[in-house]
Amino acid sequence: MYELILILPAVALIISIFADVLWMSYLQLVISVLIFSTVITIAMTFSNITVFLGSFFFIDYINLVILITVSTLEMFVAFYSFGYVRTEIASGISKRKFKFYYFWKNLFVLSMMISIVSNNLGIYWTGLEATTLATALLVSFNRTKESFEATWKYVIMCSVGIAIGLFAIVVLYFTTSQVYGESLQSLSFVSIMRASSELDKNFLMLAFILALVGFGTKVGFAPMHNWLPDAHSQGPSPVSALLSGVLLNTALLGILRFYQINWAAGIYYPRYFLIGFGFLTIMVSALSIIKQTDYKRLFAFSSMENMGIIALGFGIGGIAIIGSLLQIFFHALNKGLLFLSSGNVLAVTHERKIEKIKNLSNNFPITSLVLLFGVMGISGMPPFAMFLGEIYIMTGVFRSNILLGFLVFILLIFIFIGLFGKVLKMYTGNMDNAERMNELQSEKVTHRGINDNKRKKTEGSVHPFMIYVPLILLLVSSLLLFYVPPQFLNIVKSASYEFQGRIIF
Amino acid sequence: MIMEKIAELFIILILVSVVLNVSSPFLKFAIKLYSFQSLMLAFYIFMGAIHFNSINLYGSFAITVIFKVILIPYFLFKTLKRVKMDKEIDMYIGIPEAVVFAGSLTLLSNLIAQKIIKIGLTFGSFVFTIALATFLIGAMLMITRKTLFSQIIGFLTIDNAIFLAGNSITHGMPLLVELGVLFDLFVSILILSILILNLRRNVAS
Amino acid sequence: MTHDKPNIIYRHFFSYLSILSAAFFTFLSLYNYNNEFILQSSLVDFSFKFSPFSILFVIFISLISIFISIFSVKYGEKYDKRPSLFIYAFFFILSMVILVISNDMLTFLIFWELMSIFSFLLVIYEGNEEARKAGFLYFLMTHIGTVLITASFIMLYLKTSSFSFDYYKGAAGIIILAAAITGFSIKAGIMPFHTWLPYAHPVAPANISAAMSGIMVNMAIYGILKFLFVFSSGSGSFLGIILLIIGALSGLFGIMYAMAQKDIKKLLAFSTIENMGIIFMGIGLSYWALVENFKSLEYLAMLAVLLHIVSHGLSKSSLFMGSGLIDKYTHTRNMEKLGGLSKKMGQLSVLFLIGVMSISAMPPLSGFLSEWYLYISLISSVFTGNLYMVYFSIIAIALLSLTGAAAGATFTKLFGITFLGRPRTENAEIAVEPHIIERIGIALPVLLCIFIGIYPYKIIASLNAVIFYLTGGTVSPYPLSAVHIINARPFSLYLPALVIIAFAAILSIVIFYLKIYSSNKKRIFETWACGLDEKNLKAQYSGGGFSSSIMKVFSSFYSSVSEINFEKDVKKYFRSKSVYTEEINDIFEKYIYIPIEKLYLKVSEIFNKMVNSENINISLGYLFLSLITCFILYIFIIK
Amino acid sequence: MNYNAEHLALGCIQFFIIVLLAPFFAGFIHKLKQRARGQKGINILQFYINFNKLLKKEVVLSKDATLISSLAPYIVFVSYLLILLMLPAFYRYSLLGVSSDVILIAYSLALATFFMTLYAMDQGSAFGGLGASREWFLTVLSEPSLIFIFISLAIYTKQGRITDIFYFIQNGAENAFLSGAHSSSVSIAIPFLLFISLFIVSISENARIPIDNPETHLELTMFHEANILEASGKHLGIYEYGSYLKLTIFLTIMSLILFPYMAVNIYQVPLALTTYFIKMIILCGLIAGVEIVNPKMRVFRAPNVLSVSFILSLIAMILSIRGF
Repeated sequence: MYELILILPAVALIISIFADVLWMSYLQLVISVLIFSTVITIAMTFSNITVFLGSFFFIDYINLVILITVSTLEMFVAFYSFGYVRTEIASGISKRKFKFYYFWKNLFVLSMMISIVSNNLGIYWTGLEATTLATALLVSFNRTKESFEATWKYVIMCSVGIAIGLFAIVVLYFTTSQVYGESLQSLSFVSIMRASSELDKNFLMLAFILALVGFGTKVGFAPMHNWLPDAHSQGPSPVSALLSGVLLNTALLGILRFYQINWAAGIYYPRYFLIGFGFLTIMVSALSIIKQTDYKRLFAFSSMENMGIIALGFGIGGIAIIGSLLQIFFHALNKGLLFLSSGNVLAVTHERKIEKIKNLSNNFPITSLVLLFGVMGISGMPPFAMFLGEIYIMTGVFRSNILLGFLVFILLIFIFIGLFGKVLKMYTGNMDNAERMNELQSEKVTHRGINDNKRKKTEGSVHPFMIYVPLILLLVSSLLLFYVPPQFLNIVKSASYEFQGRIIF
Repeated sequence: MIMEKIAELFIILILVSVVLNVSSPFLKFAIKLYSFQSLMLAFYIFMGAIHFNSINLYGSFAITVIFKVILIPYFLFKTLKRVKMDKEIDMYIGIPEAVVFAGSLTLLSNLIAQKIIKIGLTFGSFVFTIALATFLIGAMLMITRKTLFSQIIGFLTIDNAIFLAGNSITHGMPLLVELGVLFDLFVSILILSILILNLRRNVAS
Repeated sequence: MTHDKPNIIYRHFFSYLSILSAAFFTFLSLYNYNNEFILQSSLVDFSFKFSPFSILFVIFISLISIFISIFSVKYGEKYDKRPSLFIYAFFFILSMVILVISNDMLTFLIFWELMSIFSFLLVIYEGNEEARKAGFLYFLMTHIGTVLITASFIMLYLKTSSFSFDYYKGAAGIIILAAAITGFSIKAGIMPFHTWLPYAHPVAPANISAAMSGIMVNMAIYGILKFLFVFSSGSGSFLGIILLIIGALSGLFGIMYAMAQKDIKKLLAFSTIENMGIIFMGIGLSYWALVENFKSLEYLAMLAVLLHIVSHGLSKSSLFMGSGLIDKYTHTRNMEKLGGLSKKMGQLSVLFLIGVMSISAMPPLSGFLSEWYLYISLISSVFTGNLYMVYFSIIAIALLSLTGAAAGATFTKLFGITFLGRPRTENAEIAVEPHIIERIGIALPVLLCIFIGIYPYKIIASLNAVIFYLTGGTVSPYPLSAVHIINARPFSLYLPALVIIAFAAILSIVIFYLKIYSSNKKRIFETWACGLDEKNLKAQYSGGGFSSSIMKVFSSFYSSVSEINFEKDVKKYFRSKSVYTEEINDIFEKYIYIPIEKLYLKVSEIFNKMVNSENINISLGYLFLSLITCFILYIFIIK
Repeated sequence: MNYNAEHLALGCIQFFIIVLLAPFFAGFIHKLKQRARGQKGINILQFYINFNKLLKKEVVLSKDATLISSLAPYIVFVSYLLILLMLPAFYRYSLLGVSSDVILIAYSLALATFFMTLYAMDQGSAFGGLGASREWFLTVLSEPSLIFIFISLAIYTKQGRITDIFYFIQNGAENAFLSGAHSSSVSIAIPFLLFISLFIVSISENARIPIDNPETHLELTMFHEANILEASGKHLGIYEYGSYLKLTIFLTIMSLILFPYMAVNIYQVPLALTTYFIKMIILCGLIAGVEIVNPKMRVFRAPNVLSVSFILSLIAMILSIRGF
């Protein structure tokens, strides 16, 4: 049963080498749904931490939360991709390119799955580096100068970061090998947790710090975040959704593992590092978001901010951990819908600049509404699920320090200003009469060309899947506020217990 | 004991190669130096393998030689040939300053290493200092040099530093993990090479 | 044309649905007095409670939204092209009704935000640049407010570890109260936070402006009352004084700016600020009395607050609806272009006049009643002899009296320039009497204004239940006596019914007498204009001219930029044309908001250059820098 | 306060006497002024004659006039009458004394202003708008003072109704001066301050000379007259009569602040009436005197004077708080 989590993406990967793109898109739907249902089945029947595939992999509560997140978003993205591929091929992009798209995407998902469920930290590292490599070519999918530059930055920075992460693992290995000797067991997370009290505290702390900076680069903590907005904005929209929604969480998982080990060993300093980086990330995001001119970059900054909040929540502890775990899931859904719906706009207009896009409310009635509501949701407004996560985290923050709470709120308002103001600019903007007259005149001149453009630049020209998948995501996100499935809630609660070291491995 | 002393020689050579790398603006030379540096690393691992008589380290030696000494430099050379670059031209600081800076970084890392690593913990007496110095110098290379290639070199230097540190305090990671790590490294170099080619093409056109 | 058919259905369906659901909630609340409903969910429970306080607001919201919905059945035909208006409006009203019955913090916040979101969508309904700016400012401010409210709720939760309002009684300390009140005052449009209001209310369609100004701002008052009188731990009487003074200043400020406006809806929006200020004065007074334990003053001020909420809601919504009709039938909201509408829209003008009289607190109407109670409470607070309060309430009386007089001037200007005189431009010429349904929509609240003003005993008796819920005491509904604070003896009396009977009696006697004893001949002739045959319709006194003399005296309130541009011409001695432009700037906007915005932009620009560099070397530099920093911290920690 | 037939009857008589006397006071002031200027002066009953004559004349309505034009004169007139119903002059129980709240009186005055200015704007004449604007300009400045004066009185006496206020002052004065009892709540200074303040307000409210000139129809100087420029016939008549009533209201309040003497039963009425009449004559003389010695001032100097009145009433209020 558990093996299916890895087998299914692997199967998809292998098939995607051979299959035709259109066939692949159908198959991808099936496999994504299968993965999702596997994960759901696991979640429904999950009772305690289980090791599988020769103790290389395991599932505990924390990675189950992330697993659920990944599989859910992956399913939606698969559905979206179904429409995306068709729309893009219709607009004249070669099928061969999309064959690569499916190949790399499946590789990405597979390596992400491997990372998430790995028990062995070395395997975790390998998987995480593999996600960088798999997504590298997806980020440069458009083959423009900007996308290559973004990819370069992405690969270099993340490789360096993950190399530092490797050093963290080496240090940890050195520490644990004094208990277990030089064997694979010394890297096994479950074993490390069992032996946590016997480990050298200074080295554990060192390992955490290296992991924080190293994997933190991949999470997008400020000031190591610089690759993130570029990379997330350049890829195809479904990939951006996955990058922002789940890959960041996968990298965060690494930090959390080190944190857990430290916590179990009785070292409590790491929480201040998490709080510090979380706060710094929120601040950097808050102060830079207003100056962004590209809407996908805007959302990338928002991802950063949310990772900051999540880290802050984990650092604060207590009730905030539940909030952070919920936030991981909700943020993935919400960010997914933002990237997907903005993907529709991008697919039709081929324009990334905010000021060039206007009057979405007329041309893209559903998409624009989803976009607007999505931005509200991502700012933590009530009728959407992220409100729950945010309120839990903020409750924790207020419990620890009222001043910090207000400070974070102020920063969140800044983010709201940037994010919402810009999206609103795209949403509104009826043409004035003068402009309309100009347009009419220019229409006379190049009658045909304009007409073609006019026909294309509305929502109607994209595949219906692309319109309705974000909408459904939005509805799901809104519904989750009112009803979080109890089983999921139990997992989240157990995960928070596990995180606080209250579950014995 | 003898093995340890010989190992120290190799370590010193790693540092020398890194400093040479800082002092030279030529890319071909830098790749050669990297290959040499990796070889020294491999020898160091080999010495460790003999000393501890660990099969794990033998394996580690083998894959290090394969990947780091042969495959990666080979691909880098190939890419360099296709990109037709032979000299580093853009640097934020001049070479003499960079060398002096590298020296002071070594001093700094000696200071730090003595704070955290107890004597006798590592295989070879000042391995950790050298590893840290290599790491910092690699970082310096990445920060100060604008050309894409030297960033790769810097990254690889950092990677070597981490390998060195890893092998100095532990007796090598489990082979499986090491294989994964090196394979990832190799693929990332491949991808970076592809990117360099693409960027070159884009800039040229 | 075939396209329009389903849209009409939207309009009718959602208008009737609003009416029905409002009526439904009214009956639901009346039949479930003090009942509690809990909808259980997995993580949080959603609970609703029909306390007397909630019921008052349910009825208030339902009533006004019924009027507005009746009005928009016909008025909305203008917006048939995009029927989203009606859908949003329905949800807007619904969320407000549910907001006031919600009994736990999450439900409250959810519906609070839903209300904001739908009103925001309605503000940007027109979709042009003006609407976007207004909508963004509105949503930003309201978001800040929500954040503050959320913060205060979180702090309450930390204190009581419960989400339910039932546990919050007496739990809120000063910080919580301050945060909550600041948050709610943003929504209410109180003075330093009012900037959004004059932009957002005018750009929305008129029925929405009516709902926003008549109902939505009062939701903030609901929240404040809930915090101050239910959740408060009863400390910090200075909060009451602050509210009193802020309210008084806000009242004066609002009406002074209202006077300067040309746009009818903008004028009304500023008047909303004024009235919120007046309500705040009452709240502050009542809270102060609560803390200082002057019971009867507390009840009295609370009655003033509640009455003013009702009366302002009724008259302001009717006025906004009226302004919508003016806009609809003349295609302009600029009063300088109007005039003489009274002839074209006779019935509307009468309704509008009564609304105007009520809002400027002219005696027999409901506006005067609430203002009278406020005056009486202010005088009573002087009787308490509290050293600080005496001086602050004197200041408040001074400001309130100035506000009242200025309100008279403002609304004389509004009515006189718009409805009286002769049409200034073609816009005013084309006006016709609005449709009967539209007139009914306005007439109902206006009639209620008159009814409350003349026969308030019933409503005060009902409000007593709310006053009892909030403060634990009641005010005697009859006679309408204000109670002396110290020795509990009535010191003043206002009998509206008696006064109005006397008024009517004398009026009829006078008219009857003059009918008999004087000439009843009438002659219709031109208006006298110094013997000149005045053809230029613009020669009438303009709205700007009307208010300019008062504005000149109070010039320190405004930051006005006026200039006269003379057309440069070749003829040296004859100027052909000169253009006078005047711009009234909000001083808060000019000296607080815009500098803050500039500062923020500047800081983020510098920051952006520093941190988000395109350069990969610098990015890597940051990476290593943070590594080294963490490392150094680590070394310090392990020491 | 229980009313019996005597109260009602005397209240009625009081009301009618004041209403009937109103044009006389106005005429008296006018006559005094003319005499002081060396003119022969009008008949002292001239304003009654004018009123009667105006009632006989036809009403000329502008063709742009609306319902407001035919309604406003009555409402203005009746508002003043309503105030007079509440106001005691020489008898303690006015007819509507039970509801004679000071705020109500102030706002009834505002109601009259409101309708008068609407009337002015109704016909679309440029003068009307000008008059309305100036009228509100003055009202905005003087209304706070008026309310302040009233509230000072209320605070000074701890009463809210104007009948009670003056009865309290009268009682206090009687106690203090006749029986010599010591009373901290009685003061001469406070009523005196309020008197001065109210005097300034009444000059402004009644369109008297330093602020406005009631006799002129020069468009640049008109305040009050510009409002009723379009009125004719009986409308003008009741407007004029209304302005006499307003003057009387203010003079009565002034007379009561400074020297309250109100009859409490039917036997004191003759004396009280005489006293009232004498007080009013003196006040008329005072107003005439002020009008004679002062020139009309610039419009924008009005705030200077009115702010004095405002501050005086503020001082009075603060002083009266001392009593608690």
